Amino acid sequence: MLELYILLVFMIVGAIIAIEVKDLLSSVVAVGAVGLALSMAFLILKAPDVAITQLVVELLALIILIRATLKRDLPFSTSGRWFFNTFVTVAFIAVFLMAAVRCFGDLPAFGHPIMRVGSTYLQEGLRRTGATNIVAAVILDFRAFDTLGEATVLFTAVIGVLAVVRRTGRKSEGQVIEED
Amino acid sequence: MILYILCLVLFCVGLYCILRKRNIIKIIVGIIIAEYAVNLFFVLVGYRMEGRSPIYASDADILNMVDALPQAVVLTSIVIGLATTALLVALAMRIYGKYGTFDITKIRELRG
Amino acid sequence: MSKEREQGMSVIVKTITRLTVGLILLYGIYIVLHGHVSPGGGFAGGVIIALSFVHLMLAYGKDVALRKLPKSAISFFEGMGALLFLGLALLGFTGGYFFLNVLGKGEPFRLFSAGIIPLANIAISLKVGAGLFAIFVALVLLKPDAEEKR
Amino acid sequence: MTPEAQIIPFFVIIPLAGAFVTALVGKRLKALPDILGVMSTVGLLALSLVSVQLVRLSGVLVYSVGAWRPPVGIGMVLDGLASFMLVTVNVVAAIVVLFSVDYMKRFTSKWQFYSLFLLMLAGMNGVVVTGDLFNLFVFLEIASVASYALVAFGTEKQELEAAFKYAVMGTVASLFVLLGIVFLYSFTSTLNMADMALVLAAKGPSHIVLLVSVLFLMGFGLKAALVPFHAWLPDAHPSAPAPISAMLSGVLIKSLGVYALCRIFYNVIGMTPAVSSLFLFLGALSMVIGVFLAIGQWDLKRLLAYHSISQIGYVVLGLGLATPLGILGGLFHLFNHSVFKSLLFLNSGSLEHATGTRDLRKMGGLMQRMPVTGTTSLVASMSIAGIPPFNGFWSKLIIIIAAVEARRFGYAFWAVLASLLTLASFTKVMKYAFLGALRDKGRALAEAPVFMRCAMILLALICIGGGALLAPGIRDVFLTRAADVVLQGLRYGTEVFKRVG
Repeated sequence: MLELYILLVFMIVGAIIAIEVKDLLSSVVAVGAVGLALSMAFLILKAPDVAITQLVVELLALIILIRATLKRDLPFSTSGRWFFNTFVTVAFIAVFLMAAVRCFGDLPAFGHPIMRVGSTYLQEGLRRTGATNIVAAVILDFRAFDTLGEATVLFTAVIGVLAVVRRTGRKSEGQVIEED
Repeated sequence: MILYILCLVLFCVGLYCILRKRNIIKIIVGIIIAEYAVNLFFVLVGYRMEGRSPIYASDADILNMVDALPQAVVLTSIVIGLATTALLVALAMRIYGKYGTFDITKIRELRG
Repeated sequence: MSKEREQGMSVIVKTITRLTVGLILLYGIYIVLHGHVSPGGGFAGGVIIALSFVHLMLAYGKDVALRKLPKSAISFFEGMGALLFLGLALLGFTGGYFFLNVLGKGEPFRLFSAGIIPLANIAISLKVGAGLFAIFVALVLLKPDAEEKR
Repeated sequence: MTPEAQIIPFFVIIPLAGAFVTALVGKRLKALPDILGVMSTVGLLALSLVSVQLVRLSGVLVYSVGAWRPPVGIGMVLDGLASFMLVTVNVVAAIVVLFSVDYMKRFTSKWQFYSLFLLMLAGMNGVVVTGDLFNLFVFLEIASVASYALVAFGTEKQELEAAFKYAVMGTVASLFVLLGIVFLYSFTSTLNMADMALVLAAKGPSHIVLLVSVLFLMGFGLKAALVPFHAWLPDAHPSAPAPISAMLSGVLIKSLGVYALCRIFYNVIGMTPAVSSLFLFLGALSMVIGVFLAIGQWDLKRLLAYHSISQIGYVVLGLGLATPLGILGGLFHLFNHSVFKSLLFLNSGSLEHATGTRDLRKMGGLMQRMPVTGTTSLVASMSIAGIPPFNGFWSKLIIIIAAVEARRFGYAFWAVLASLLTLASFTKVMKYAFLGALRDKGRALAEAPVFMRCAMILLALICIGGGALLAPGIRDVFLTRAADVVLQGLRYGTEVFKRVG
């Protein structure tokens, strides 16, 4: 499990770089590195499906982000917000971290999940759905309603982006615009 | 246990970036990092010591397979993260087109 | 051919792209079809298919990619993929339940096994691929209006 | 799985199919989006009224998707609370679609509006109907992403900025909710809400439940615009098109925020005295701050948005009392508020449609030129201010009596004070907008077109007739059944599994 620790430390350092660096493009590239490390972590955690999807989705998110930051890189003003806001954010995060760490004791130890529902998927997955890839069986047969909802989220995002980027929102008085 | 804490630290780094940074693209970067952290935490929760990936092979048995439910859920939440990121980037580009800046403090038309 | 020359990237990138785009598309289709047997599936495969068209558009510029896959075709595939997936779900009603896996299960390790899962994978990959390419095309064609005016 | 339960999936299938078909052919056939929108929302309204009847007959209906028993597959649960929310959501949605047939002529690419509207409706119905925690998150995400895009539908400067701020805060809220789900899954190893209720009851109190309660309170509190997280609402609602701000204020913050809080805290995690006093405090805070901020506003829609925050405070106060009367008052006020607040936003939309401005100072004496809008907004203002014959009065009265009964005199006093300030604020609205001298006589101020008028009249009739819901006959069909579901608390798990069989 040592490589997981290394990957996680690498991701935290990459995230801090992505936040503190001044130039936007290098910040986006740093996030790409964090995403790649995440995909490797998924592979180590024996989740190949999730690793492929994470890698590929991250590629597309990066291309879209770079499209947004190209040629728009402003001379970045360094003055951050005033002290009070920083203090509130750091205090809130510290409290949140302490509360979360305190209640990790109640969770089952790492590596020993209580698989109440998971074990039925593993035992009956092949027999009842015929798919050898249990994750595909869970996604498309046991919990197919989730995937319908999820495909709809993507569909909403596509229609949403098309609605947001269109040239004119409101027609001016009586003038008919041919819609793209 | 330590892995859970590291994962939460990553989430807090993303949260800090969202709440603290003034540049729109940095806020989107913060959201992406926070989403990475939550997805990793979900798969960490489903891992099993010396487990095997939940794909049937004709020879191996099914006793030590990793929990398949978190992986299915994380697949869904990764693509949801992509959908929200795409919409946020589209909004950010339109705002840049209208306001000419990514700096949130300059985009202050509305009285909060 | 000259107009196409200055659009898109340099010649080297174009020649390599001519080789790799087909392979990427083929790999995406492989991932989709073997979704229920090996890791991958509708989402990963759909995004790979979208990436192959994005790759084409980045290398050759807007017009070539849009000639290959015009905007009307994109929205048609997207709507079709979504309706196909919802139709598969409604197919389950014939067997009494919403998402019932009505088709035959077949033997485990074969391509045509696991009932509606391969068909659902294909429907999702159609929708995800076309949808994400539509998002990319919308963001590329977005000409910054306010900037030129200033 | 009783045969009547077959209708539950259709609350999600109909809007989804409508949205997909609108997106596919909406561009070519210009009239199709309107027809499809009206047909599917009216169909959903009829289905929700049928669902009230079914729940009256057989109590709780459970539907297991894909023939998998709930803990393994996803279960959909239709009980008193769900059918109550379905009726509230679909009544307002049907009337708002009727309104937007005329209103959206001003906007380009109408098919995108109707497709996103139906997707938002599918998300809300999905959240109300599902029995699975992660499924609730997915449908919450559908409704939120659709509402982010709809707020920015006019692509003006202010709308894009408001939509971006709303999207960022909404995404942060969803992250908190997802983190809460991860903790709950690791602790109970199940995602089905009924199963989780049983496991949590068996495991007893622990730190995890406390942390998850705080995470859910932050996540769903932001969706419900409770005070510490309300910053997005006064920007998002005024810049959205009028039908959308009516839907946002009327039902979205209720079905995604208040219903989810209510279902999770009462039926899954279990309502502890600490959480109920937190509800009371947040409710009272939102109630008072919302009204104080609303007093000084001159932009009509921004004023209405602040009042939404304060009225949501009433609902959360009622639910926080955890007494039978308090919950009944809270749910009844939830229904009333979604009716008269969406009517007020539709009125502001028709005013904007006619005069082109939202600023009260520029309006004046519109009652003579726009009688229908005038009278309906008079009805709505009186019912939001809590004047006797209208529905707002009854629900506020019940909440105040319940607060007094529960010996919470401080909160009762705040409720009365907020109600008086609401009355003052809405007399200002009526005086400046409708009464007084007509500004420029020359300009032809036409009354709203026909669809907008009959939409407003329908809502006004519901406002007037709303009090009848308390009549002994109708009450136990509709309101008390929903209140009993909330009151039964953790027995929700046993009820659902009794039906699963």
